Parts: sequence; structure tokens; C-alpha cells
Amino acid sequence: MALPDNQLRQIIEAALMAVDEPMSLDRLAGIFLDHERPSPRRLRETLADIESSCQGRGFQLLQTASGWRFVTAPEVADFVGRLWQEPPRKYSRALVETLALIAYRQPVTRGDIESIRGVSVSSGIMRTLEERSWVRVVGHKEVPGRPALYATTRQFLDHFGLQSLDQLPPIDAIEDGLPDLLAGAMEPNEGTNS
Amino acid sequence: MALPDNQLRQIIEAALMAVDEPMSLDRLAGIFLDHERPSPRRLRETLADIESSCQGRGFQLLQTASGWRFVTAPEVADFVGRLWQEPPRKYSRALVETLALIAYRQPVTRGDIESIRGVSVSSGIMRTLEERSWVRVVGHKEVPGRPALYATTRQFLDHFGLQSLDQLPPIDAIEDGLPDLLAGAMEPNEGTNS
Amino acid sequence: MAELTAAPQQQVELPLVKVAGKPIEKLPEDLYIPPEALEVFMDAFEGPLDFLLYLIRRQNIDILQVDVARLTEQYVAYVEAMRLLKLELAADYLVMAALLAEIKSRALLPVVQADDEEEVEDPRTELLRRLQEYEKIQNGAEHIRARPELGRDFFKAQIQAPEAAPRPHADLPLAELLSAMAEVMRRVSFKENHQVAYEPLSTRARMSDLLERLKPGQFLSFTDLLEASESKAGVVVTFLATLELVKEGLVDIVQTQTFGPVQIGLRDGST
Repeated sequence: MALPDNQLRQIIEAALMAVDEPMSLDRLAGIFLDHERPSPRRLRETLADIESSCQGRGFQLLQTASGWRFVTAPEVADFVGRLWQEPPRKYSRALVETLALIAYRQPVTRGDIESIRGVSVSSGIMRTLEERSWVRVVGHKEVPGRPALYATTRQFLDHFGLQSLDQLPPIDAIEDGLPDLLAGAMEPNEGTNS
Repeated sequence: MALPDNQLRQIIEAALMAVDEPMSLDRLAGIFLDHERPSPRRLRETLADIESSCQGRGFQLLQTASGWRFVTAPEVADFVGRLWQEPPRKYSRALVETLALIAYRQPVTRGDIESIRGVSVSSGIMRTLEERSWVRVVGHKEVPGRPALYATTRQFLDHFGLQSLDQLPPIDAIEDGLPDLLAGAMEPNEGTNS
Repeated sequence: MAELTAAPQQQVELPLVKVAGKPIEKLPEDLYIPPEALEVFMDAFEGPLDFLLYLIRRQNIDILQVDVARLTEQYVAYVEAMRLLKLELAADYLVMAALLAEIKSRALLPVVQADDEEEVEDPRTELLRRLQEYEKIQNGAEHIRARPELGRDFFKAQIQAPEAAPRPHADLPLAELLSAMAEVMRRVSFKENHQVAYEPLSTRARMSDLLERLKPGQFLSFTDLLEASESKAGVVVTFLATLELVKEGLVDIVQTQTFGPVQIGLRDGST
């Protein structure tokens, strides 16, 4: 027996508000007993319905890599941010560039990062990125020393409100491509969006 | 300059959702800079406004001793509560043996069970059996320490689909032909003896 | 009579700087930075590539249009200034200075075709490729910075959750109970030589019933304990259960007068 629309909406909304992390469709479906479980399509419709009901309110539904979660409305972020004594942490250029490099060129080794940025990468930066769970080691390059290969994580996408890496604007526009001679250098980023 | 009603509502709503504890009027007022701060009366009106806007939604505004907070709507609490529900705990071998001994040897003391099983019986097991209403204390043995005498209950019989303890197969039979008995025991309502 | 005087302003005179054998009379016009601030200025860069990109961007031209000779002059001037002021400078900057000087000197030489088919990589091309790649990464970093961020632009909305639903009871089939009993019996017979005697279950169950019905300090007659609905077997079971309870010291049987009613009561711990 299917649940009525308004009850379904209420349940999904309550669950998303009560849980402290994004919820996938599967996890949402898991709330229901077999006989009352809505189809994935009905769940999506309900989520779309909830999303539109947040117009003008203090919260909104955000879909990120891990699923759906409620967040406070960005237009009142300045006010809400005052609730915390400490201002949000500013990230150093080195950290953001390293993060961007891993995001756009993953998987990369620390050596790759250093050769592109032209300076050594401090262990502190890698540690911070790993502690924040934004990057992680996904393997080792089969070259002497077997250096670790880094990639970004789902938490990275979640933190920046992204569903996938595709949502980051491309940095390899075709028109600014170098002549043939340099074509080889453009290839590695093909893998970024897959 | 006072903030417009809808912005004020958005800010208060977002703040209450961002903070994981009840917020007092003072704390809510503290979000605002001096020139934009609403009066306590206006804050209360805004809260009342938010409260009525939660009709039929998955959450509601609740005023507690320490202030206002959002909670999930009580009408969907059962669904959402399933998210934290622990899976059923398997009964340990020790528990099942203890229960079997009480069923066959009742009334027995914990000491009796221990001397038959050759190991001590944890209080946890006795507590679980009592919480489950499968066993209860029916008296005390008049020996030093007056240990409790345990017996099985009506709920125990109901759980296993028995009308009386007589329907449990005699011990000799269990020892000799467990497989046959188990086959019979699979249909508890049939009763072993009837 | 001591008089506090301000220390004389250190006038840093830039000594003659030679680049590629050619003396540089003055620093490039765009180097307005007071020498004391030079270190701070240079610190703002993430290394020689970043610094080169800054110099290129200031000219507002595409990387591919860069005049390497001019770029080299500007770059070397800064590096020399740092060196002469005895300010610490990462070795990377010196390596880059050498590379730039090499590129510049090559540009003056006629192109020599290599004997074999292999192309010799032009260091200028390599440098421009690196600069372009780094510029892309800097753009990428800007894209990430521009993203709305959790904890800055939006915050988790989390409200009080309902109580967890009660933990469901695990299933315990009768088969499992019986196999547990069989297991206990098996262990007991292995462990002990003497046979543990078990009364028929009905007697055991009746013992529990009797204990429950008897209240401390209160005696019931044997007939009170009998159920009218039960057959003769019921009387026997109750009788056996009573005897068993007496044997185990759980109840006392009292007869106040000969042929009087047999009274059964819980054994008082104090007697």
C-alpha cells in the first residue's frame, strides 16, 4: 500500500533534516518497509517537490555527490556565520592550488604537483587536505619509489556543493590550446571528467 | 534600518536550523548588528510566523525551557526513528542454553544452571531473559543467600507456539533423535504431543 | 648626556648588476618596491613559475606572445636585487634564472638541425608549456575558491531527530532452543559420570506453579492446590511436585492435628 504524497513528503523532509549528512536515494528508500517503499522515481519527484517548497525560506535542499541534504539558504549566510566566533578559515594559495591540481589532474603524485607548480609541496598541505578528507591516496604509480597517487574524494565534492567534478568549470578551453607541438601535454586531463 | 519581514524570517529560520540546540531570544537577537536588530516583540512575532509555516511539513518549531529549536514532526517520528534502529541482536549460545535449562529444569536457581552448564551465567543473560518476559522469579530457595528460583512464563510458551511445557519433547528424545524432533519443531503450532 | 637618535636610514644602494655579461644600470621601471618590502613582495609568490606568470600578466599578453628576452631581464633583476640585499631566496629562483638565460642565448643562435630525425625539445617551448599548465591550475584554483563552501556560504541544517525506534527482538526458533538443550545434555554426559535424573516436565512445571501460588507466611491446604478441571493424573503431578519441593527444601508440609488438613507453605528462611 503506497503512502499518500503529503505523508511521503513529510517523512523524506524530516529524515533529511534529522540526519547530519547527505542521504542517497538508497538510504532514503531504506527508511520504508517493503510494502510502503516508494519507487526511485517517486522518491525523486518527492525530492523535487520538497526542493521547490524551499523558495524564500531559510533552508534549501542541496544535491551533492553523496546525496541530498538540507543547508541554510546562502542569501543569509552572513547572518548565520555570525553564530560562530571564528570566521571561516582562509586557505593559503598553496593549499588551494594543490587542491585544484589534484581535482583537475587526478590521479597525480606529489612529484607531478611539484613539477607543475615549480615548488615543493609541504607535507603540511597534504596532511591538511587528507585530514579534511578532501583528497586521498588511490594507488601508487609504478615508477621507482612507487609514489602515492592522489585523487579528490566525495567529501570534497560535498563540501563545495558539487555533484560531480564535471560541475567545476573546465580549465582546458579548446580555443586557447597550444600548437600541435604541445598537444601531448593536453591529454592527461581527458581523464579528469570521466 | 529594520530588515524586511521575509528576510528576518529567513535569517531566524536558518539560524535555528544551523544550530543544533535550542536558541534563546537573546541568542537570536545576538545574530544582528545593532542597527538591524529586531525588538524582542518582533522576534516573537517572527517565531510565531515560522511556527505556523511548518504546518504539514516534516519539522516543527518547538519552544523549550532553553529556547526555540526545530524538531522532526511527531507524526513521522516512527519512520525517521528507523534510521537509528539497531539491527536485532542475535541471542548468544549461553543465553539459549540457559533458557533451555530453565524450561526443562524449572524452578531452578542460577547456581543450578551454572552447575549443569559448568560455567557461570552472566547477569546480562538473566536480565535479557527477564526483559524478554521469557523467565521470571517464582520464589526463593531456602538455602543460605536465598537464591531466586526461575521459571518460564506464559509469554515463553506463546513465543514458541506451545500450549504447555508438556509439549516440549522429553530430554531423552532430544538426546536420541534431535533431527526428527527439529523437523517437528519447525511447525510449533502443531504441538509435539497433541 | 645620551640622546636618543633615530638610526640613520639605511640607504640600500644597488651595486652594479651584470646579467649575461651586460651590466644593468637600473632595475626595471616597474620595480617600485622599496628594498625592505622586497622580501615580503617575493614571499607573495608561490615560486618562480608563479612569479613569471605575474610578470607576464602585467604585460597583459598571452603566454605565447611573451618576449622572452624582456621577461628574462625583469626576472633576473628581481632575483639579483634579492641576492644583493642578502635576502633569502629559494634555489628554484636561481635555477629558473639560469634557464631563462639559456633560452635567451639560444634565441641568438641559428637553429641547427639535429642529425637524426628526433626533434630536440626547445627549452622555450617547454617553459611556455609549463607556464600555460600552471596558469590553468591557477584558474582551477579560482574556480574552487569561487564555489560556495560548507561552513562559509551554507551551513548544515540539522534539527533534533526523533528517538530511535526500539530495537527489534531477534527471532529464536524452537529448533534452536532444543538444539541448545541437546548440546547441554551432551556436555553434561561427557563431563559427569553420574546420571543426572530429570523428572517429567509436567512435575517441574507444576513445581513452578505451586511456588507462584504460595505466598510467604501463608499456608494452603493440599486440596486448594488441586485444579478441579484436572484428571487424576493432575492430582498425582501436584502431589509429586509437592514432594519434590519438600525434598528441595522449598516448602514445608504442616499438619496441626491428626487427620487434619495437610497445609503447605513456603519454607520460612528463619526456621
